Amino acid sequence: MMTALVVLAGAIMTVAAVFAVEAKKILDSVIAMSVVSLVSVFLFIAMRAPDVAITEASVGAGLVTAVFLVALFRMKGGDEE
Amino acid sequence: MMTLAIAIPLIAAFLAAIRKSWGYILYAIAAILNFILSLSLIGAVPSIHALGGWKPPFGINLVLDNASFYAILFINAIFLIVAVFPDIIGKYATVMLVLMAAVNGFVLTGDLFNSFVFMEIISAAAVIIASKRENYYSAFKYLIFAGIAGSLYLIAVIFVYTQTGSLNMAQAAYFSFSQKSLVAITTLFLIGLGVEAKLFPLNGWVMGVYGGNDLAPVILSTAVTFSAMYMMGRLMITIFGGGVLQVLYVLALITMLAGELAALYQKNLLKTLAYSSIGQAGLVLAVLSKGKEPFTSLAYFQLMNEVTAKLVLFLVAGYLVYKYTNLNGIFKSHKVLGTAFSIASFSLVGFPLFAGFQSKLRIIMEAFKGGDYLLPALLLLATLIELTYLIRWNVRLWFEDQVEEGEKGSWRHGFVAIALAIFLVVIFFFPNIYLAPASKMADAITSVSGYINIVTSGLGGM
Amino acid sequence: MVYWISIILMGIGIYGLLTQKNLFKQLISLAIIDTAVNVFIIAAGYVEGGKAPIYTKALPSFLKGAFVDPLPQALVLTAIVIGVGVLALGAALLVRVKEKHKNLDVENMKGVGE
Amino acid sequence: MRRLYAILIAAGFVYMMLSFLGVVPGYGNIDLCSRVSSSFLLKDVSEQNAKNWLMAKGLETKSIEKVYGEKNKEDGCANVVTSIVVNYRSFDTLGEVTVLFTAALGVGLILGGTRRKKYGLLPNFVFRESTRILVPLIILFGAYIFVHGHLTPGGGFPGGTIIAAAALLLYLADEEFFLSKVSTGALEGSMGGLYVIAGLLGLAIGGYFLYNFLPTGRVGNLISSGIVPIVYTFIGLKVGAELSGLITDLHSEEG
Repeated sequence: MMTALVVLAGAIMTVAAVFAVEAKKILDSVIAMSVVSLVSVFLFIAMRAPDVAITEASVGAGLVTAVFLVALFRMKGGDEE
Repeated sequence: MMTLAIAIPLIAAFLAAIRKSWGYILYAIAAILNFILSLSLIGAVPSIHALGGWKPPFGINLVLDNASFYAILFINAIFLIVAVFPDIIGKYATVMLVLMAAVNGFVLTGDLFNSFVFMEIISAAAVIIASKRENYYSAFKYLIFAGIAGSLYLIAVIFVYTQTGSLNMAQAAYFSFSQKSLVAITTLFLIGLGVEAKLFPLNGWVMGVYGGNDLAPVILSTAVTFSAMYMMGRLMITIFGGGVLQVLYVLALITMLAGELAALYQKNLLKTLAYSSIGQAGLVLAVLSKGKEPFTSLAYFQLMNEVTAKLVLFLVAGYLVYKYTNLNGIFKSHKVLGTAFSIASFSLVGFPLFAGFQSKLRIIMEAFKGGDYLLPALLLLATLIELTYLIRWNVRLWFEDQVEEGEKGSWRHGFVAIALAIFLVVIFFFPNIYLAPASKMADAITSVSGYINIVTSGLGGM
Repeated sequence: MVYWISIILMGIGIYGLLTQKNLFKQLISLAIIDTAVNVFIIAAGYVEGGKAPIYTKALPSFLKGAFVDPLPQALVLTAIVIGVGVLALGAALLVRVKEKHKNLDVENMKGVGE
Repeated sequence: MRRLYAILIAAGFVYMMLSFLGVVPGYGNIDLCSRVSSSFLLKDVSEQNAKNWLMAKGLETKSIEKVYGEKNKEDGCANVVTSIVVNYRSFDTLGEVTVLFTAALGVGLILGGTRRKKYGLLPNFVFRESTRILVPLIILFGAYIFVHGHLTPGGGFPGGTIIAAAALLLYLADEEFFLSKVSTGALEGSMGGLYVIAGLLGLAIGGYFLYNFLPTGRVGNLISSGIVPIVYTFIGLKVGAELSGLITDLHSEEG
């Protein structure tokens, strides 16, 4: 059961990572990256690391995404022109 | 005592965050205090400090042996010299304080993960320093390189942890790794340190960062390079002896030639010097990768000479490049700076009467003695290329028709540059000023059992 | 298993760094590599059937495999925060790069050519 | 062409890492007794013979005594990860705090704004009003997380980030909101300074930098484990101030 979930999580992370790298719009890219981070939170919980999971969820997934989005917003798109 | 070398600049940096205007004064005070402190540490060599009172394999420890002592002495001297220039430091004083703490910590630490943390602080601070004068793109490139390097360094640390069960360097030095894991670990460490040490495929950032402003090359090509080279020796020779030293040798030779050749075709003074520093780093790494005495001491001797010369060159070049747009014949109005620049470049090439001659000649002699003809041949070739472009720059800066009116120079630059240049001449006549510390450093680096002994005997009655 | 996931993610990150000409994509690739490395480290400390390293009411006996390894977790806590610092710095640099060079695509940036 | 090379290099890297993987013990199959963490878990670090450990020959079998005892010599952290982060390897954490400090400083230096950048968007009324109610609760929750860092998962860094999330919410909800750099700078500077001073106090009292010089108390109590909760409070406030400053910098422009 757990193994299947871990495999599923790995598959989601891989797909999201490929999407993050290849997406045409930066905004999609940022969101896909935050999906990778969020699914990694599940992996941390599966590996019995609650401290890391909380930190990754708040710092890694939350704050980095927020900072990237604010920066992107400031640049008004980033991939236009 | 040795923790103060990290704590003083750190607390000064935090104080400087409260009031921005205190930055430079705090930097100057911390630089002076740190230099005095590192001088006074000579009484404590060799010793360890177990942080928090937790003994080495469990907690983090700082190791002060001959190698780290001379390294932090040299590095703090550079930070003290840079403190003379408030106009170069400007609002970056707080960052410089953080960098000072990090470099000291990086050299002193005896714990692998701790060295990773300090490496990351160094690269974060270096990126900020590199972004001076709107040099944002180069700084970003550096950040990407440093990020990859940091990740691989961290994986290497974890590999060591899974093998030895601790993060302690002394335990890793004692532990007998299987050949396979040794190759894995040293490869990853090589990539991780290769970025700061400017090794061949990983040095794409150097040109932009050193060539982009006046503060970055002065501090990054001297203090930070020195600490990276120290760590390269410590990890590749003391802790994981053997490993991929052969690969390092080949890569370092490529680095040397590629750097010098790129410098030959470069039209911008700062960028020429940046490529030249890649070439010099290649030479030091090639000699270091021999992995045994007397090559190790010669590598550090060459490194000290190079760093001193580069400090002068970058100080003068950084000062002139941002003051004038056309540098032709500019030394006619800056005779003191010009003299210092010429002396330093001659020392870099290795003319007799200047420090570089002593180290380069010794390297060639030792290599011949060891039956290695590749290194001397390539070294002479690299020297020839170096000679071509440095003479070209000297001729251009001294003898071409002056285009721009010279302004009154800064006495600080003149004084420091000429003092260091004279020092380079002094070293030619008394090479022991540098050679003795270098060979003491090399003894400590190559003696694995000595390093383990320092840590175990430092445990005392515990 | 988890090792494989993390290594493949690292590979994707490196591929992204090498192919993408947009600087923001490069920063995102770096973030993916950071995450992958963190997963790798935690996997290096996982013990089959182990509990999270927190003492609760019921005293567990310290037999082999009662707890997972806490040290890699502590290291990853540090590594995550370091990664955030570096990424935030990169984002700030990118804002300025965009202002100065008008574009984030390496090939279309103005005033970068040597 | 570029893509092909990239695929080749990435595949080469993956192959290299997979071949290196052979030296790492299998997933989930680890002998903790050969690692220092077993002593962290048992909290018997000070009773271990360090010299034997260094020479990799003193790996005794562990007993379960004294782990959960009333009088704990090492520290009273129920959360072993916290006790590693803030006690056994506190120096790393000082470095970590410094990285974040450097990053916040760098963002300030690079973006260097003094005035709020306005986007000309008017936030929704519901969002604005609910933010007012939520912000104190979020800050309280962040404080809870870092104060209880030694008992439950969490600690200074997530706690600080949650506090910074309140600042982010305020920036999103109000076009006029602008934190003064002086206050965040003063808070982060003084908290960082206090952390180093706590370390220096340890040096003065116990002879070691960052020595845990306070009584450790009983495992599971809020007032336990010596300087750990105090240091985590410093870290939490510092990280909160730092990240709020970082968000402020991202929202500012030269004026």
